[in-house]
Amino acid sequence: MRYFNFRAAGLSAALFGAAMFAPPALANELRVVMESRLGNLDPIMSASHQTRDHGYLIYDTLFGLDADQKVQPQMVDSYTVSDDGLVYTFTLRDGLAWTDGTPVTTEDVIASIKRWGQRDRMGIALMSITDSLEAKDAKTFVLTLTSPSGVVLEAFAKPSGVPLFIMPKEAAATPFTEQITDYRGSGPFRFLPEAYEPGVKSVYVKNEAYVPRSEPPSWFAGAKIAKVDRIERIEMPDPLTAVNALNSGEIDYLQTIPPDLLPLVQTDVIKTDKLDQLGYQISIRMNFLQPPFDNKLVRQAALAALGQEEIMQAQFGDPESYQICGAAFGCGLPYESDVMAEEVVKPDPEKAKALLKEAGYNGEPVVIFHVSDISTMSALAPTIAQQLREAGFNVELATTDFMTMLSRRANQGPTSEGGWSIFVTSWHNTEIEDPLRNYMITAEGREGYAGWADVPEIGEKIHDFLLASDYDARKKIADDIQGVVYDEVVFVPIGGFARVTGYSSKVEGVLPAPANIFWNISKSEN
Amino acid sequence: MQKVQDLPGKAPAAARSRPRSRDWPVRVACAFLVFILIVAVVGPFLTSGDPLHINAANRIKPPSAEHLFGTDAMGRDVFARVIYGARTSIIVGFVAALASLLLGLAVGLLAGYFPLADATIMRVMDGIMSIPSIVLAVALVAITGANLGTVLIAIIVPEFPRVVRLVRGVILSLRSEPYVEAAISLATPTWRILFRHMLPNTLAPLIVQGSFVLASAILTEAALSFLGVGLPPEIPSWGNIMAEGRTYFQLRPGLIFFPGIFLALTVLSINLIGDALRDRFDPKLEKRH
Amino acid sequence: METAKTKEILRIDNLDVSLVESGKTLIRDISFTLHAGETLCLVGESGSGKSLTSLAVMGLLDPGALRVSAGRILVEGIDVLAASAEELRQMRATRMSMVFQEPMTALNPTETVGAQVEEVLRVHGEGNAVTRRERVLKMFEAVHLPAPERIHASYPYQLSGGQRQRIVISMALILNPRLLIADEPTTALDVTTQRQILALIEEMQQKFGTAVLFITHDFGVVSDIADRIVVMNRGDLVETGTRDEILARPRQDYTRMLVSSVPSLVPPGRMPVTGAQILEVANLNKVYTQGSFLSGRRRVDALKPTGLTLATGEILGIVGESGSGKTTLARCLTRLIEPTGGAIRLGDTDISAMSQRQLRPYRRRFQVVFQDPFRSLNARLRVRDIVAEGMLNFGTPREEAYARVGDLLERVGLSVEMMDRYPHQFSGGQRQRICIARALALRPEVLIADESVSALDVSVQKQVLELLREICDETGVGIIFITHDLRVAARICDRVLVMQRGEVVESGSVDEVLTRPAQAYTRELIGAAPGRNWDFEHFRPFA
Amino acid sequence: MLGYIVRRLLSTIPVLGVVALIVFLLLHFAPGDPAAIMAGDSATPAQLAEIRQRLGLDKPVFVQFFYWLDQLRQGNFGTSLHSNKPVAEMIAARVGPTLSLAVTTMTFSILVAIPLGVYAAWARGRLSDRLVMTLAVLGFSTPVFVTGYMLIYLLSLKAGWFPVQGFASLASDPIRFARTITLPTLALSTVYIALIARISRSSVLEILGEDFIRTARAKGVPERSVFLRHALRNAAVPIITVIGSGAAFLIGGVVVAESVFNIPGLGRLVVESVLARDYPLIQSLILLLSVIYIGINLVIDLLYTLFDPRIRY
Repeated sequence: MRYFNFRAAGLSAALFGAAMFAPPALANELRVVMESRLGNLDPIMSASHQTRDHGYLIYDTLFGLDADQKVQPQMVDSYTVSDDGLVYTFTLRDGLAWTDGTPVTTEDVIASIKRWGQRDRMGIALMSITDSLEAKDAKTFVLTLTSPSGVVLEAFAKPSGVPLFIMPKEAAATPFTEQITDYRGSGPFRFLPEAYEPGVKSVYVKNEAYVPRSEPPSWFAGAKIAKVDRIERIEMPDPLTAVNALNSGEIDYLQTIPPDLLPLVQTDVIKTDKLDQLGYQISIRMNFLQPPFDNKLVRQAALAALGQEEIMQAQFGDPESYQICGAAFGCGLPYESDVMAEEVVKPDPEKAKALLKEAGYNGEPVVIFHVSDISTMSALAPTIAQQLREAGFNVELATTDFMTMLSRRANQGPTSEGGWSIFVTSWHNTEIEDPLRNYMITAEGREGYAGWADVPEIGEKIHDFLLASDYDARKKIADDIQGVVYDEVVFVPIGGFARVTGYSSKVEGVLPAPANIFWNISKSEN
Repeated sequence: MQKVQDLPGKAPAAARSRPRSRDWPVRVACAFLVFILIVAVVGPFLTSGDPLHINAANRIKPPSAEHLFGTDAMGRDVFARVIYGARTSIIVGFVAALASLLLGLAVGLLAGYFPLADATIMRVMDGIMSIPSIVLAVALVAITGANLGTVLIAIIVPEFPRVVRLVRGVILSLRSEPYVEAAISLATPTWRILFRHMLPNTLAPLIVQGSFVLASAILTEAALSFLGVGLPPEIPSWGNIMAEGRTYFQLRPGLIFFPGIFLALTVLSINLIGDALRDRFDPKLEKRH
Repeated sequence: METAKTKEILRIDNLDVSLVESGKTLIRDISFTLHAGETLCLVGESGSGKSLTSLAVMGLLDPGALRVSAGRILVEGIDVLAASAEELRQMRATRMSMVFQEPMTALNPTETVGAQVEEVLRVHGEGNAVTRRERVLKMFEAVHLPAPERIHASYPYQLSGGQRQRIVISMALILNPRLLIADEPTTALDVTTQRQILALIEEMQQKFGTAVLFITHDFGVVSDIADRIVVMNRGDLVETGTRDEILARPRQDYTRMLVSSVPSLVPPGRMPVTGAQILEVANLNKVYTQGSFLSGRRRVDALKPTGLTLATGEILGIVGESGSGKTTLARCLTRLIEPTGGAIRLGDTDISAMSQRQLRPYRRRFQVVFQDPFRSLNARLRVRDIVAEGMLNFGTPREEAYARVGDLLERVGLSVEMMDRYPHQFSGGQRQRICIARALALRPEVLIADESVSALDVSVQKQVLELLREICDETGVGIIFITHDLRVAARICDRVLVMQRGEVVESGSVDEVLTRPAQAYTRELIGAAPGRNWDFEHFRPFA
Repeated sequence: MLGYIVRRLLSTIPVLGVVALIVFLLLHFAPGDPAAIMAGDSATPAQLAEIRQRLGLDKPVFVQFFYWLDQLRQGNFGTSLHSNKPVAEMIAARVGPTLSLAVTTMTFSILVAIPLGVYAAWARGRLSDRLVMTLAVLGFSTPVFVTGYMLIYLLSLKAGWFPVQGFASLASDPIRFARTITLPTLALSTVYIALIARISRSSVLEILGEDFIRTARAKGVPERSVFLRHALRNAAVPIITVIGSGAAFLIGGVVVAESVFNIPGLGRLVVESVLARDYPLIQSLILLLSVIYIGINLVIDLLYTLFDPRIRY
C-alpha cells in the first residue's frame, strides 16, 4: 500500500480510507527474504537463480529430480521410450490447469519446450538431435530423435540453469529474448502481478486449482502442496538488516545467512540449515585471446599459483561453511574425478615462478574482474590477486558490479582497451555436474563462452558424452575432459560452498533441495 | 545592491568583530587537520601493517595490540587501512576541490565578463545543478566504472557549477566597481582587467568556497564508496572501509565507527576552518548552500 | 512656557565611551546640557564621535563592542546609565526618541509603516487596537503625510525617502517625548526634501516643546536651525556656544578652520573662459527598456536628448537632485554605458558609437574621477602601479611611467615616498588625490568628476576642490563636474547646467544661474540650499 | 504572479532539456549493456544481439534520444527494461516512502533548527552559541550513514527502542510508520538542521545589524520582539533559500538513508536501476528528481512573497 502519490494528493486520502479497512496481516502468510533481487520474471529468458526460484513457485515441470538425483515424472503421468531409443511418448497427468482455469495441453508443453530449446544449453543440445516434437492429442506428445541419447529425461528434469518450466502457449510464444507478460502458471502458487513492486516485494498466493501428486515431496518431485495462503517475498539488500529482521520475527525465512553473521542468529527462535547440500562451485576462467594467458605455460603458472584453501577462507571464514574441491564436475556428484585435482587445489608458488620464467612472462598486466556487489564473491578476486602477485604476476583489479562484469566480459580486446584476463563466477553444482550442462569446460573459440578457449577436442568429447549409452562410458569421457580442461587451464575451480538458510521456529516442513522451494512449508501461530 | 559605506562615524557597526575567545574551535580544527595531513603523508611509516595484505586466518578480529582497530572481513589491518584511507580521502578531496575551483573559475570568468556566453553557460550550470549531486555521481560512477578518475569526475561535475556561480557573481559585482570602471577608462585591455583587477578579488571567496568543496568532496567520495559505487574496494578509503564493514557492523561496530569518526572530524575541521576564513575575508560572503 | 523652555531635559557630564575589547576610548570627557524647546547641533567631521554620543544617550551602544567607561547621562533627571534594561526600554519613545540618517533602511521592510508606528504605542501599553490606529492616522496628518489611510497600509518600499523620514519622525514623536535626537536625519535626502524635513522638525518642536539634539556635519543646516552648537573632533569636545558665537566668533582654531571651509552659495566671481572648444555633446540620450516580452516592455528615459560644450580650462558644473540624469550623462560621456543616441565629439571625432576596441586609443583623452574614494582604487595594487596603469596601457616605458607617478603625486599634494604604499594606508581625501593623479597621468583633455567630493569631509572637500581648480587653470584640462550640491558648484564652476528628470532645465555662467535663476526649479533648489544666508568663509551673515 | 509562474515554468524547459541530454548521453556512452544483464551469465553473443535489437538499443544514440523525448512529450515514461513494468508505475510505487521521509525530515528540521539558530544568535559569542554552532558544523560534517549507524547502534541495538530497518506507510500502519521513520528522519535531519540553524543564526545576526533594528530598539520594543518579530521575519528569505537549496542535500541524503535503513523509496530505486542499467527507469528518475528540485525552488521563490512584500512577481 502506498502512502503518497505524486499524481494527486486526493488519492492519498482515498488510500488512507481504504487502509482503515485493509485486512490484517494474514497469520498464514510466509514472509521471505532471498539473497538478491528478483529482477526478471521470465525464468526462460533469465538464468538468474532468483528468477528460477520464482519459477518453481508458479510453474511446474514435466519431470523432477528427487533427493536421490533420480528423474521422476511430475506433470507427466507416464512415458514410453521406443527400443531404439529414438521415440519418446509422454502422457500428461489429469487435472493440470492454468491459474485461469483452462486446462494444460500438449500444445502448451510443446511451445514451452521449443522456447527452452532455443535458450538452454542442454535444450539446444537436445534440439540438435531432435527430429520432431509433436502432439498426439491434448494429453499425449511425441519426441523423435535423430540419434539416441541417454540424457533426454535429465534435460527435461534439469533443476537449475534454465529448467524446463511449462508455460501457457500464449506466454511461450514470446520470443525467448523478450520477457513474458503473461504470468499464468500451473504450479502450487499463483503470482500476483498487481502486487509486484520490483525491488520491494513480490507476492504469491496459494493456487487453489493445483492438483498435487500423491507421492511424498522430494526435491523437485512428488507432492507440491502449498501449505500457506500467501508468500510475500521482500527485498532486503543488506544481509545484516535481513538477519536482524529474522531475529525480530519481521520475516520468517532468510535464504542466505552469511557465515560471519551466524553468531548473531538467535538460535532459540531461529533454525538454520543447509537446505541445499549440493551447493555451488566457484571458479575462474582466463582470456585465451590476449596476453599473458594466450600462453599455455602462463596459464599453468596461474593454476599452480592459486590455492583454494586461502581464497575460500578469506571469503567464508569458518571452514564449516566452504568445501575444497578440485573436481570439474563437482564433489560428491556422479562425475567427480580426481584427475589433476590435487594440483588444482594446492598452491605451489615455486612451480608457478618456474613456469612463468619458462614462459618468458614480461609483466603483462593481468586484469581481474572484482565483483564487489555480491557478498559471497567480494573477497575472491583480491585474494586471487594476492596469490598471483606472490607468484610474480603483475595484477590489476577491475572493480565492477556483477551485472556490468557480464557486459564488460564480452570485450575480446587487450587489457589496454578495456579487456580482461580473469573473471570469477559461481555455478550451482546442478549446473556443472556433467559436461553437457557445464559452461566452464567449454572451449568453442571466439563464438563460445567468455574466455574463448579453442580446444576442439573438448567439444568432440562432449558430443561423445551426449551419445554415450551408459554411465560408465560417460564417466570415462568426463574424466578425460577434466584432464584436458586442466591441462589447457580452460577454467580453474576455486572451491565449493553451500548457503545456510535460516527460518523461524514457527515454520515447519522446510524441505531440502538444490533450489529454494516453498511448497510443504507451513507456519504455526506461535 | 547598494553597499552602505562603513564610515568610522558609524562605529557601532564595528560590533560585528568578534571576541577572540571564539577562535579556539578553529585552532583545534587547524591542529587536527595538520595532524591528518601528517598522517596522510607519513602515515604509511607509522604503521607496520599492509593495508592490502589479506590474512584469511585472521578475519574480523576485535581491536588488539597487534591490530589497534581490529581486522576486516579479509583479515586486513583496519588501523593501517584507516591511516592509508586518510591519504586517499585527502588526495581525492584536494584534487577534486582544486579541479572544481579551476574549472569553475575559468567558466565563471567567461560567464561573468562576457554577457553573450553567460546565458548559455548558466543554463547548462542550472541543468547540472538541478540533478542531485549524489544521484548524478552514483549514475556516473556506476556507469563508467569505479576508478579514481571517474570518482573524481563524479565529484567535480556536480560541484563546479557552484564555483561558476560564485565567480560569476563576484565578477558581475566587480564589473560595476569604480576601480574596474576606472581601469576601463584607462583603456586597460580586457584580459588585464580580468586577471589583474578581478581575479585577485575572487581569490578570497574561492578559498572559502574551496574549503567547502574540499569538505563536500571528501563526504561525497565516502558516500559513493559506501553505496558501492565509489573507489575500487582495494584502495583503502574511509568510505570503502565502512562499506565493507556494513555487513559486520553488529559484530564489529568499529569497522564503521573508526573510519567514520576520522572522516567526520576531518570534514568538521575543514568546515570550521572554512567558516573562519569566510568570517575573516567577508562576513557577507555567500552562505554555504 | 518660559519655565518649560528652560527646563533641563538632557545633561551629559564627562562622558567617555570606549571599546570593550581594547579599552581604547573613542569619545572623551563630553559634557553639555540641552533644555526644553531648544535645538542643539552636535557638529563634527566623520570620526568625531557625534553619533556615538547620541547612541550613548539612547542606551543603544552595542554592548558587545562599546561601553560607557565614565560619566553620567541624565534625561529629565533620570540616570540613563544606571537604568535597568527594562527601565531604559520604557524610557525610549516616551521620554527620548531618535531619528536616524537613512530613511531607506530605518524602517522594517516587511511590515506596513502603520503597524510599525502602532507598535510604539503597543509596546508602551497605550490604548487598544482601534484607538492606536486613530492616533497613528492623526500623527500622519500632523507630519503632513498625504492620504494617511493609504500610507498606513503601505510598506516602506512604496514610499519616497521624504515620506519615510516623516514616518520615522511620527514614530519618534507619537508619544511626545521631551528629547528628540536627530542623527543626520536629512543627509541622505535631496535638498528640497531636506528643507521640508527640517521645517517639519521645527514645527513639531514648536508644537510639543521638544528638546532637539541635532547631529550633523553640515554647517549649512546648523546655521539654519541651531540655537546652540557643540563642535566635536576625534572624540573630543572642541567648543560649545550659541549659534552666533560659533559661526561668527569661533574661539578654537579647529572650529575656525571648519567653519571657513564651508562653501557658500555665492560664487567667488570668475572671468569667463575663452579657451578653445574641446568637447561637444549633441542630443545625447539614454533609454532603458525594462521587463521582458511576456510582461510588456517599458521605456525609461534616463537621459533625454542633451547637448553641452566644454572648452579648455573650463569647469562645467552639472547640478541636479537624485534621478535628474546627471550620473547617466556622466556615464554616457565616459562610455561606461552605451548611449542610445546622439553624438559625443571629442575634437573632431565622434566617439559615441565606437566599439570598445575602437574607443581604446581615445580613452587617453577623457578621464574620470569617481565619487567613492574607497572603491575606486584596487586595494591590491600599490599606488605606483595604480597611477602608472594608464601610461603603461599606452606604451610608456615602465621607468618613465614610474618617474612621472612621482611628479603626479607631488602635484596632487602627496609625496613621492607614498608610491609604494597601498590604498588602505590613505585617508579618503588622499585617495581622491590619487584618483586625480591617475586621471591626470594620461594628460587628458577632458576630466569628468562624478560627485568627486561628495564623500569627503568639508575641510578635505575644500582642499580637493582647490586642487581641481588649480589643475584646470594650470593644464587647461576641461572638467565636467557633476554634483548635487549647489554650494560646491558655486565654489568651483565656471558654467553650470541644472538638470531635472533627465533633461537640462537651465544653463549659463555660474553667476547668472545662481544669482538670477530663470527657472522655478532652479530657484527652488537655491531656496532649499542650507546655510545660504551665511558667509562662512568670512564668519558673517550675508547682508 | 501567474505570469511569473508561467515564465518560470517556461524557463525550466531549457534546464530540463540540458538535464535530459546529460542523462541520456551519460547512459548511452557507458559500457554497461542492459541486454547482458537481462539474459544472465550464460547468454551467447547472438542471443544478446537479438535482445538488444528488440529493445531498440542497436539504433543510433540520437534516434533513441529523440524517440525518448517524443515519448516523454506524450506522457509516456517508457517501460522498465528489467521488470517489464511501466516506469511511471514503478516510480509511483516508490514515491510514498521517500516523500514521507522527506516531509518528516523537513518538518522536524525546520521546527528544531530555526529556534536553535535564533537562540544561538541571541546568545552570540557565548559558550552555548559556540556549542550549538560547532555541533551544527559537526552535523553536516558527518555523513548520513555514519549518523545512521550510530543511531541504529545506540537506539535500536542497545536500547531496543526502534526497529533496525524497514518501512510501513502511514496509511497501512501508523504506529509502525512512526517507529520506522524516526531513525532515518533523525539521521537525515542532522545535516538539514545544521544547515538551517547556521543560516538562521547568521541571517538573524545580519539583520540585527540593520538600521531598522536600531529603530525598533529606539522605540522601546522588547528584545524578544526585536528577535522574533523584526529580525526573524526579515531573515526569512535567506533561510527559506537554504531550505530550498538544501533540498538537493536532502535528495542525496535520502539515497543513502534509504540504503542504510532499507526503505523501499526512490533513492534505492536509483541505485538499483543504475546497477541494472535500466535506462528508461534511470532517465525518468533523474529527470523526476530534477523536476522535484526545480519545483521546490519555484515554490521557495513564491514563498519569498509571503515573507517579503518587496518581492512581487
